[in-house]
Amino acid sequence: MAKTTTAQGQVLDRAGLSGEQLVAMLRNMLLQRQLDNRGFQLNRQGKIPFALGSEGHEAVQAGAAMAFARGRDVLVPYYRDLGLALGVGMTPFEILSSLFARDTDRNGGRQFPNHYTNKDLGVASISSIIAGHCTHAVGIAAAFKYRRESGRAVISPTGEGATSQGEWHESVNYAAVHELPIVFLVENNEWAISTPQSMQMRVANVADKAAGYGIPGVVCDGFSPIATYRAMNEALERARAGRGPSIVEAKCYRYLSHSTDDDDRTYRSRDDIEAHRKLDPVPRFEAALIDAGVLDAAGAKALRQDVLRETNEATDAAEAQAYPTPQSLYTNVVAGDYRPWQEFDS
Amino acid sequence: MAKTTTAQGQVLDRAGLSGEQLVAMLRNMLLQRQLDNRGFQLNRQGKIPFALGSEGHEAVQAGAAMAFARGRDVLVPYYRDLGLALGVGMTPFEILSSLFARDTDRNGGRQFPNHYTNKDLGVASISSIIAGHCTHAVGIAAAFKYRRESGRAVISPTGEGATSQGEWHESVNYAAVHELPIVFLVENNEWAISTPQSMQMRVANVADKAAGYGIPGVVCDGFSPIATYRAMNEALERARAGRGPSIVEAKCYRYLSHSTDDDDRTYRSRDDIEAHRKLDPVPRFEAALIDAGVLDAAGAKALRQDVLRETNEATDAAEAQAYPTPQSLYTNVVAGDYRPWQEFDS
Amino acid sequence: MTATAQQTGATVMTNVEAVRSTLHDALVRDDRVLIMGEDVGARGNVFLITKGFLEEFGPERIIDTPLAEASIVGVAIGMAMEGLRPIAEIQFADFIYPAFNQIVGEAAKTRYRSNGDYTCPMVIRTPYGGGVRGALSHSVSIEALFYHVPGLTILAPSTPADIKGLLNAAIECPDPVLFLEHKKTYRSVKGEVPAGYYTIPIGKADVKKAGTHVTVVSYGYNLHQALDAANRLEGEGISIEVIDLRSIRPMDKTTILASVRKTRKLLIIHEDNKFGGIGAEISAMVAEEALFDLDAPIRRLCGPDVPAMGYALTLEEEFMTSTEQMVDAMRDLAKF
Amino acid sequence: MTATAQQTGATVMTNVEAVRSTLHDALVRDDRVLIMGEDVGARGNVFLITKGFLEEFGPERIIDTPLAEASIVGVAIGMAMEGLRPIAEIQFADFIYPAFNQIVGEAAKTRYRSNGDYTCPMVIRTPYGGGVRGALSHSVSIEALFYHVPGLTILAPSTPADIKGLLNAAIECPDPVLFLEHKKTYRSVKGEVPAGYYTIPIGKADVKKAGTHVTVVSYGYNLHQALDAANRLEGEGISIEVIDLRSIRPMDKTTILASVRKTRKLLIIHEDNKFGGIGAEISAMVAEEALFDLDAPIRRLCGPDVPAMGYALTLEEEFMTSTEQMVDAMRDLAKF
Ligand SMILES: Cc1ncc(C[n+]2csc(CCOP(=O)(O)OP(=O)(O)O)c2C)c(N)n1
Ligand SMILES: Cc1ncc(C[n+]2csc(CCOP(=O)(O)OP(=O)(O)O)c2C)c(N)n1
Ligand SMILES: [Mg+2]
Ligand SMILES: [Mg+2]
Repeated sequence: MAKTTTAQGQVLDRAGLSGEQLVAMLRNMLLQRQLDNRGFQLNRQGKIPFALGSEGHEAVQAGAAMAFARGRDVLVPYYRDLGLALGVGMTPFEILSSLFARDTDRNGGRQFPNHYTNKDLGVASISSIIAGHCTHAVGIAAAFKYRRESGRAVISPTGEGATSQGEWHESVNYAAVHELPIVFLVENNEWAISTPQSMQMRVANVADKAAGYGIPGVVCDGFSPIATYRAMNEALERARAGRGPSIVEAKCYRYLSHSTDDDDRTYRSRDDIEAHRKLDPVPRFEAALIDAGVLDAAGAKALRQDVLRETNEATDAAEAQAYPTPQSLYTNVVAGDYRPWQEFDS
Repeated sequence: MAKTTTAQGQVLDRAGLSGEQLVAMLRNMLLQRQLDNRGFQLNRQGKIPFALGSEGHEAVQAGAAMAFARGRDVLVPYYRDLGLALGVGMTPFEILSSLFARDTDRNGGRQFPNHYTNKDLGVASISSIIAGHCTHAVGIAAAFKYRRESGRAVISPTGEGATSQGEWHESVNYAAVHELPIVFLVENNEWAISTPQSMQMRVANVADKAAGYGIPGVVCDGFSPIATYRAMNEALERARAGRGPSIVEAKCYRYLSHSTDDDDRTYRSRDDIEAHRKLDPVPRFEAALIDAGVLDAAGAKALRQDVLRETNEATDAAEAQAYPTPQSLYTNVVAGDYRPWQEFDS
Repeated sequence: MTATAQQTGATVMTNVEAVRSTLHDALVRDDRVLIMGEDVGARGNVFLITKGFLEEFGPERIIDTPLAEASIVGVAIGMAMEGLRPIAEIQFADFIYPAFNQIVGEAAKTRYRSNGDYTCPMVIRTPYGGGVRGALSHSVSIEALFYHVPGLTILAPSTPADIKGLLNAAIECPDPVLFLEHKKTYRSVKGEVPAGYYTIPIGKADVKKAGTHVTVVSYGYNLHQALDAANRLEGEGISIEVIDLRSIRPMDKTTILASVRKTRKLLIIHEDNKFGGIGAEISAMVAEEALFDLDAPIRRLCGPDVPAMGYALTLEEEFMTSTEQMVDAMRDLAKF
Repeated sequence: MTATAQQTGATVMTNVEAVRSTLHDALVRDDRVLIMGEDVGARGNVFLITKGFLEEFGPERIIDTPLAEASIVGVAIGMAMEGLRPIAEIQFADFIYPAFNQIVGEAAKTRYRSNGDYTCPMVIRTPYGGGVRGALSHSVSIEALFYHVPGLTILAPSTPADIKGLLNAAIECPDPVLFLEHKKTYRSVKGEVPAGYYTIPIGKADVKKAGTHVTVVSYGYNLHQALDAANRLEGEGISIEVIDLRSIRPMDKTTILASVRKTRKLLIIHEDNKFGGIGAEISAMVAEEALFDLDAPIRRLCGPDVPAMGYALTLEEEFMTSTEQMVDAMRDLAKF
């Protein structure tokens, strides 16, 4: 595995990733941060009614996305997976079309923000009902196995709170019994809206739950895109090789309130957040790449400017789009024209 | 702990149980076997449309019932818990009233056989929807804890197949997080109708699932009433002392088809059954008690005859009862008189 | 069913045989079709519907799932999103409740929420209904709990020929279908089934008996009783038109309105509880579209509004509408 | 509400304040009452309904549960069976689907299946309804998915005074109650609330505006629009009677029939989809009991039969019935 010595003499374990890939991960993280801020900004400006940020999850998602095999794997994301969506190929314009609920949104402006769909890229459509989509991820993995499409796997991410749901349990158990090519990625940000992990489970790690399903469970540093990449890559390779599912728990943090509708001051101390701010993966990874000589300061600055430009352009472009027509409310209920009371020619 | 040497010189570890208690467990097991046979017999005679046996579970249930504290604990049984129901105080007449669906059945002849209720004894009413009642068991335990009624605990039994259900997962997790006085007893009889354990889970023991909930999980010999008693007693004492829930897995076997509607020849080899017949807990426990001098052969015979007499008397008595009246279909929908369209005096 | 199909001959089958042979042919025809559920493998389903399928098609296509209904439906949804044609079985309709989220929250909304990017072509089959001493949890009717849900299709055919045509249509359907089989009709109802592949259009009711005095709309086990009742009344000179609904969502406005406009009287019969049952929507549609064509109040003869039929025979019989009660209701309405 | 209560004075509150203060008083009054759900503790519920309760009543009575709806309801059932009076919250009505089995299969049948040996006195509160940019999964109406179920009581009051009286009745009720709060009315609807403890009888509708030309039956957010629409039509000399259903199971036959027999015209308005919505049962009851008292077809003005309102404002507005559409429908019917 290629290792790079940082300026401080520390070794940056690249987990076999090229400089280009490392920079791509950083770019993804910068773009996440920028788009997150944009969502909250637009909400404060009264331009959109709702936004939800993934600040603190950037490294998890950039790392996991890097392990995703485009054109083969499928991602069944959850609502905090902006970085995964970007990382597997979705564009800021698509994201902003969804935030603005314009008709260029692939969901037709129907879904809440952060509920993406893009079948061409392998991004599955989800509902807001937590853990409901995990069973679908298992079904997609089952289809791969049934068709003997080895080399394909599914990523099924959730928060740690979601693992309390019965449907999560049924999903992991089904995948284990049927040895399906799937990785249950748990983005453990310590909070489920206002409840800390200890109110969701009595175990220290979500990965500890793997023992009850007879599958591997690993914990990785979710503040490090490289660590998450490594854990996800191993788990996905395992799955693609027909050796069954696993759970990867990436420990991260939710820096913002749950959403623009939430106010975390009611349940979380500022100290808790400050303590975690020191671990903020975005500046730390940028610094690490500069230290390791993968990028210089000017390159990093250019990257940040490019991401800002891209975000600005996408914002303007998406905002300029039309709303979905009222008539579009009635399409795609089922195939063809739809009325529950049918009329036939007699 | 009192130990008794058997005739073969083996030590019978009584787990602190008196001779009277040991004989009571044997009587319970003999009664289970007798009532089971009676149900299947009555079905073959065309007198009842359905029966479901617990043959192979006698030891588990006699042992668990012995650990139950009458007047304090609550049992939320599942449909295979004849022996538990008897062991906590229900009578053969009640069981047969349910089999015959007579109006002396406490359910009013409404429920399928093996769905008992007896609030006075602490036997909770369940539906046939597998694992649904586990959440209720947790709620009852939560009420004990809320009212600071220490010294009380709940037994929540299921089969091993039931642990695949999301509601079982949610139940155990809730109990663990809230440290509730409850024991999840899993009567692992190797089969869920036609599916072996390996089609339900990838772990060797259901007790292995405990690790994912941060609670103790133990396996015990479900062919031994004493071993099951010991495991259940420890788990219940722990719960009653406020030290939280646990999982007790009792390994047993289902000797009969799932029910009178099933035919296990379609999915299970006769050899599998024969091999397990050698472990049949009823004759083995009888022999062990005789060996250990707790009972002599004549006493055992008398016990068997008494159980047969009691079963016969209960059968005749229950069969002689009236059917519920057709009008009783309309009562106890909600409190008071019930119509979804209400009429008021204006 | 098409004339061509009929020309190639027909076989007499029970309802359960019709389900079985239609599933079998689908498995032969299309390798995207899988069957999944509890005890569908070695056991061949608790009604023996899939008996022998495991041997013929293997465990990859006849899948014994863990005992967990939400995942049975949810995994099938994922398979359908990925291009397969899963047929998921819920062992008894009563056990569909834990899968409610997957059916209502997920399957029914997959196409809509993704604006057509993802679809969910799957069938959920389940035996429903009472009269078989199934007691509280092996007897329920579930159609009214689902028929309000846009995006779902619900079928409930009552004869072997309709079962074949509609089950084929369900498997072909590019959207999720809930396919209800009345378990009391499994072995008690027999009929001719045309040979060869055919489908019956979803949403189309069928006039099973023409008549002029009263329109009766029914389905399931009740339909057969209603036909008996109608035939008995022929002797009294009372002519009843019996419509077999077959499809519960969507429902057939054309057939119902044409009949009601002719007979001017409507009786709806279903086994399910009355309050909020599907008869409510039928009645409301007619009250909206054909009120002035009616010569009598719209009557509903339904199961009583209690949670379920009891296990005791007395309770089951009290719950189930008898053929005599149907005769009386039809006669009353005819004479109104 | 009783006259005595009114004499002791009244306070003006919003709907959300009425929920909050009624819950608060219940916690003070009866220590068998517990509140449980997601984020009801430190967060004080996502609408701040339970804000401060954790500090006042402690974590044993204000219980933050794991994120798992089936267990929220199921654990509450067990508590209720054991003599407590739990009030379980489902954060948004859309998330009730995973708890469907516990509500329909378990809570609604506890008393019935044990023939009264066990009972289930509990309340499930949940905010429902749209018009708040909640998109597909934070906007649904759920009443039609549950109102068919014997053993359940469903309440949907729309004013602060009714919320107090019916929430008190729900907490007193010895059987399970599903208590629906339209989230768009939480802060937009204000009204006087009598001081002191009182209950409103379950199953009783309320004539919110008397009139003679058309009967309108509604509830929830739509009710307030219907009242606006009716008031506007006063100027045109059209007199609309507006009935607030308040209780969805059971429903009030007496009030509806008395009104329809007077006005001879019925318009049912609800936000939920039309096909199989609760308006169907209302219409069917009237078509059965008062068909010849009607001078016009029974009309239902409801949400369109699509899976949900979309997130885009255009889609939400298209889904929600406007006050203008109500005015038009009332006028049309009056002129019929
Ligand atoms: C079934 C269901 N219940 C409740 C909610 C409301 N809700 C949305 S996010 C959330 C917390 C989720 O926590 P976690 O799984 O840890 O993910 P995170 O938001 O922390 O990334 C809750 C309770 C929901 N969307 N679906
Ligand atoms: C929710 C639900 N699904 C399916 C069934 C049908 N069913 C009844 S018993 C059974 C097998 C249960 O196996 P297990 O939990 O191991 O208990 P056992 O019968 O072996 O004692 C099944 C599938 C049911 N009653 N409830
Ligand atoms: Mg979280
Ligand atoms: Mg078993």
